[in-house]
Amino acid sequence: MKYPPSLVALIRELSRLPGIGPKSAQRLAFHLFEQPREDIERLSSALLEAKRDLHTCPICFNITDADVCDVCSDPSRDRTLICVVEEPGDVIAIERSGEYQGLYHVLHGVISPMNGVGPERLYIKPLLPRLSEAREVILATGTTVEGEATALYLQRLIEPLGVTVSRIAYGLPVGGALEYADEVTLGRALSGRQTIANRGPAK
Amino acid sequence: MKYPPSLVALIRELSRLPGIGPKSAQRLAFHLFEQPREDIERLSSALLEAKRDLHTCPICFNITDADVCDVCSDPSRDRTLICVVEEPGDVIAIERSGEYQGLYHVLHGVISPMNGVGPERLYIKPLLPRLSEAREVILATGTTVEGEATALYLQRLIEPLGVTVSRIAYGLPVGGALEYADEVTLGRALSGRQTIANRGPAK
Amino acid sequence: MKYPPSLVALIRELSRLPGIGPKSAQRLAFHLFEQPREDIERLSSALLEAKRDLHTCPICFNITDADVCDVCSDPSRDRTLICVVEEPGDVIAIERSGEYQGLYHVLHGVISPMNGVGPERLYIKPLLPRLSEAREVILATGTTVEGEATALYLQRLIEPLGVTVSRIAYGLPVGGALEYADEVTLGRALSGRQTIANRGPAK
Amino acid sequence: MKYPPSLVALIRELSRLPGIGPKSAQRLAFHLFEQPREDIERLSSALLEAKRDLHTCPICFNITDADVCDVCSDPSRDRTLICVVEEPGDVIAIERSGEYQGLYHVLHGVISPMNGVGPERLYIKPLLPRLSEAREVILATGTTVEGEATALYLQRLIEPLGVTVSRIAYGLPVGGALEYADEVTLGRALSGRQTIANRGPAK
Amino acid sequence: MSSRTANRSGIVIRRHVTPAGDIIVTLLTPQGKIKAIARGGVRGPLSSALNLFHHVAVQLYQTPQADLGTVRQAALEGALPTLSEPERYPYAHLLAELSDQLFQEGEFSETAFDLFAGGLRGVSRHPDPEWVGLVMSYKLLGLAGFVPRVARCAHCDEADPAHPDPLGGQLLCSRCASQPPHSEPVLTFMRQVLRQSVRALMEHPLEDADRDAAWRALERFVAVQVGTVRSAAGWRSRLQDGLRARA
Amino acid sequence: MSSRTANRSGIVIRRHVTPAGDIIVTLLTPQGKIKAIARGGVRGPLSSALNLFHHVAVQLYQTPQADLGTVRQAALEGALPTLSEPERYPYAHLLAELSDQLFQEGEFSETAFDLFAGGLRGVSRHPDPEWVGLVMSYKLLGLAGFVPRVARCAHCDEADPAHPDPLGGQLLCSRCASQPPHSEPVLTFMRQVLRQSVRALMEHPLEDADRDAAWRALERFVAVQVGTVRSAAGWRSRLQDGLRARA
Ligand SMILES: [Zn+2]
Ligand SMILES: [Zn+2]
Ligand SMILES: [Zn+2]
Ligand SMILES: [Zn+2]
Ligand SMILES: [Zn+2]
Ligand SMILES: [Zn+2]
Repeated sequence: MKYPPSLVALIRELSRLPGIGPKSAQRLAFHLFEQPREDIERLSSALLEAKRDLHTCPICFNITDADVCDVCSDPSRDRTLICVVEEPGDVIAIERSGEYQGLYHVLHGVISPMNGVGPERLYIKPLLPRLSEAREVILATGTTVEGEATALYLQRLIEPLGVTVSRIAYGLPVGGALEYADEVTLGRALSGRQTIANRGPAK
Repeated sequence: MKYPPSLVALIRELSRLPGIGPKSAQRLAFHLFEQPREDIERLSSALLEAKRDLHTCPICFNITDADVCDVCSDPSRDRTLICVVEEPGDVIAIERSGEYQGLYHVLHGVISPMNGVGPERLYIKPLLPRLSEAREVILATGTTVEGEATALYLQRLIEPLGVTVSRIAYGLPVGGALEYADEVTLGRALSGRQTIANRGPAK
Repeated sequence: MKYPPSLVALIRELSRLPGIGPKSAQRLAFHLFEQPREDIERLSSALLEAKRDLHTCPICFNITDADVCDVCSDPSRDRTLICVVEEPGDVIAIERSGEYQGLYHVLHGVISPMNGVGPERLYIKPLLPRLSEAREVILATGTTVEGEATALYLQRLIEPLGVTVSRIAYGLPVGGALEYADEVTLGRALSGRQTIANRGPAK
Repeated sequence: MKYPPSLVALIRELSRLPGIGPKSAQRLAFHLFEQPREDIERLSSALLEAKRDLHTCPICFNITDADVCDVCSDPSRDRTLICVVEEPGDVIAIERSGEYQGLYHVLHGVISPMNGVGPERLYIKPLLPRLSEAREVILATGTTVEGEATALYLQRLIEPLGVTVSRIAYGLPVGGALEYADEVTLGRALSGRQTIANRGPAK
Repeated sequence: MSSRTANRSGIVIRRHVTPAGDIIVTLLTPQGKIKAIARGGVRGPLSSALNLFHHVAVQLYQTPQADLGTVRQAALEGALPTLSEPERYPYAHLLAELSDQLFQEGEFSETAFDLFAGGLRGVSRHPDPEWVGLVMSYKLLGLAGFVPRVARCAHCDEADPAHPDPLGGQLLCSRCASQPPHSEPVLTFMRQVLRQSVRALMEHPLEDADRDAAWRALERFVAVQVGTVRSAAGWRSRLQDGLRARA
Repeated sequence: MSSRTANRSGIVIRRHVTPAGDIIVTLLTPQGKIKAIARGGVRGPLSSALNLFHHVAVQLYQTPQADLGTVRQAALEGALPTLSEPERYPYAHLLAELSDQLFQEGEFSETAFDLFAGGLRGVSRHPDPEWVGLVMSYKLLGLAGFVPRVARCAHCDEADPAHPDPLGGQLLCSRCASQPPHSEPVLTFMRQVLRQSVRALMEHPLEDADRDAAWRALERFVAVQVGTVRSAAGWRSRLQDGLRARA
């Protein structure tokens, strides 16, 4: 039995998506086959429209459909604070936490020589002119080895410019028990402990 | 921060796909954002073309882009043998095994009242006229409770018509150890054992 | 900090058990520390008593605490049927299925030249005298390469003796979807299909 | 078939252990059956000896086989720093991190009214006299709701005594991606960020 | 020491396979309803045990970060293979779907588990599985607090109503009703079903003709009080089913 | 009894997170290279242990149906946090990527593991991590059987070549060469690197100016003999890096 070419093409395109293995691509294709035409057309249009409308903000490299992204153009944001993250998804995660009122800078990756990603492949150069306005840069890359290496690289780069550089806290996630934390996390959580009540008369 | 509407729309459409949770949809959307325009256009076209070209075979309800599917129109196939399966993907799986030369009949589902699927929602009625030509019907629905129930239903339906009805073998998968088989599988594997050498002088 | 030697010893002994991962042994040790003395003594006794009381049945090599195992000494069992399995655990699995009324023979392993296990290391020799009483021998070793090799070896050995030899069925395990079955299993499940209703006037 | 009682007893005792699933207990029992007698006796002795030799340190309530535990009796430890943890396993985890040189205090639990555990069920009272020597108490109970409640309870208790009280850091564990962190953890990781390089002429 | 693994034993009342090959199951256990995922399960040995209506012992692993616990091990404790038979299958679905709707996660109820397990066993063995399905559905509803009013008219509160309530599945008085009264056996059944023991109810099944009325009342009552129950197509299968499964 | 779980201890040489939140890791262990998946791992406690360059003990679960074994538990046995420092990080990548390319799954080699682990420790601690990276790369290549020809010209087999081989990273005689000869220290290094002990090599590092030539030879040799090694961008980072990491 030969498979219909348009089925083969669809399975091939779907299996290019990240995290979609060949089995999943086939199941997705069959699923799509069973959907009404309008749903397929809506998905197809959503893909094209997203590609047409979306681009990176020329200032912070977040995703936007405007000239400048929503955060960069919001006058109520604290423009002296820049939070450097790996991916646009991290901006969404931080915004959802509701704890942050500054600006962002999206690197679009981490330094990873074995994946062929050096500093020049990230949006590091456009960060430097932004620092003249900044009071503090928060390095909020992930706490993986790659995220940490990227943070250390940026620290070395920014430090001489006289801007305060800070690193997102390592520690126990909320809801965590010590016994599930590995010793590196635990060591960091201990050394990063926060005083909550002071000794002495001043108290 | 407000998300760009075309990003929101894309995430919404992607999260409608089966097995794509909201987190995965967001990651997929960001991944797609990073791909070249041609790739997106190719995926988008593949979706539309598959929907335009593909339909079910009017005889066996397999997926095809022709009037009649590749199996039904192949004169070398044994037309007295019909293998009834749940989904088009099962046809592909059986074809890959290379062990089968008969025809198929795709039900497009299994009977599952709690999911609102009764016999009338499956392609059971069009199977009946095909039986006049058949010598044997192989019930190759899955060995889940739902697949077994569908097979029993079909058996009751077909039995009175005087066609041989057979059921795909239950047993140990190749590479399996007994201790990992549950007792239902094991009981079936024992009662379905195959004689490989006969006692007696005839041997 | 040095760990107390008896704690270290306990963790070491526990981590020798199969299926106990690196984190589990320590957690188990601390858990045991918190249990009342009687619980520990009960576990310790259960270990020693099991080792003291249990041995293999001299007939079928199943585990027993009696002279002859429960199955071999049960007069209601069909003594003309012998099911050959790899391990004592397989006897329990088959008994739980409730589908079998014959006797057993436990090989205590499979032929595996790579691991230095030849036929002489298994309880094959004591099987032969039992065959004089038998009508059928069911080879119920696993469907792994080693289990299959062991079954073929036994078939060659038993066939000339004029006893019916049968092999546990290959096929889909309960709960199996065709789509996820490997091709070899699927081919076997199709070729080993069982007729459940016959065509013809007698019906 | 009836299973030998000593086998049943062993499986029952093993399945009481935490982290031993329903399949594991049986596999463990059969595994143990195949081991040489000496191995079983060694495991059995390890259990009894651990139970006989180990007890809690009368000062910090860590596990020890000596009058006073290894940490409490080590003159090189910083005796002005006390780290309060939930369980003895936490001491091992922190020791392994190599980042801590002070003493411990093991509560043996957390306040959990739902499970009937009030402060009086924990080793809180014996902590108080120890505080006269202390400069800082680190509350290193887990970041679960119960661990947090226990830390708050201790803070209220200790604060009036004029000792510095600190809390283990909340934040991203090593290997954490922002995107997968829950909002609360992310908010804490941002607000608890650590300055690593300062702006200004002093630099 | 709080452990993130827990052993639980219960009956699979829902099973869903994702395209990624994960099995998502809902279990009814004596400790309440549990939803969990067996990642990649459809390709592994968990697939056999985690089948609809199977009674399984599972080892669950839960982290605070994940919504769904993970099934690590599963051992079959009991299966009822006859539930796949066409004359029993729809009623097993009905009891499972009703239980899924009626009992919430985290709600400890040994009684609910025992009632459901008993109902499933009855459907699998009893020569009249439809009758078991009808009776046990009312029993499950009653246990969850959904008790049809049968002593007074559902509209006007008049005593001793005897007419069908075509919208709400309860009873109406002769003034409020638009349909002729229920037959005496149906009335007795509706009045007694939550009072009598299952055993007593099993001994006096309704005649075939009367069952339609009882099923219709049940369906309306569930639709109004509980919500959509898709096995509805199943529970009336005796009326529509081409096979006429009941002998 | 054959078990489907196995405990292994090794160093993470690759880590990839799928959009579904699974972590796919490649471990180099004394029993060979292992690739395994931690399903949903990015949301759970495995995420911390399964980090690049971490030495971890894992419990693996393997079924014949699945291509990839599953990581069930992971305990950190050792981490080298300094490997994130810009002057060390590229060389850790280089050694990990080389090991991934040079050693195959199922190939038992305690020596390979020890050599790699020693190299990583050296990169993490030594004041001259670049030198460790250069020496250990040659050592790994040598162990895997990739030995540069240094006794005879790579083109014409003439004895005692001394000139760079700009394509193949070996040595050319004066007739075949188009470039001036290597400096004496570079020549000595290339001739001795696979003969001398790591300890001896560590004691006599090449001068900064000579290293470029040695790196270039290594890069060409790897490109021709082993294939693309993407950390290549990293191992020349000292030439390009705006930070000039080496003090
Ligand atoms: Zn912007
Ligand atoms: Zn067709
Ligand atoms: Zn016996
Ligand atoms: Zn102490
Ligand atoms: Zn009324
Ligand atoms: Zn030459």
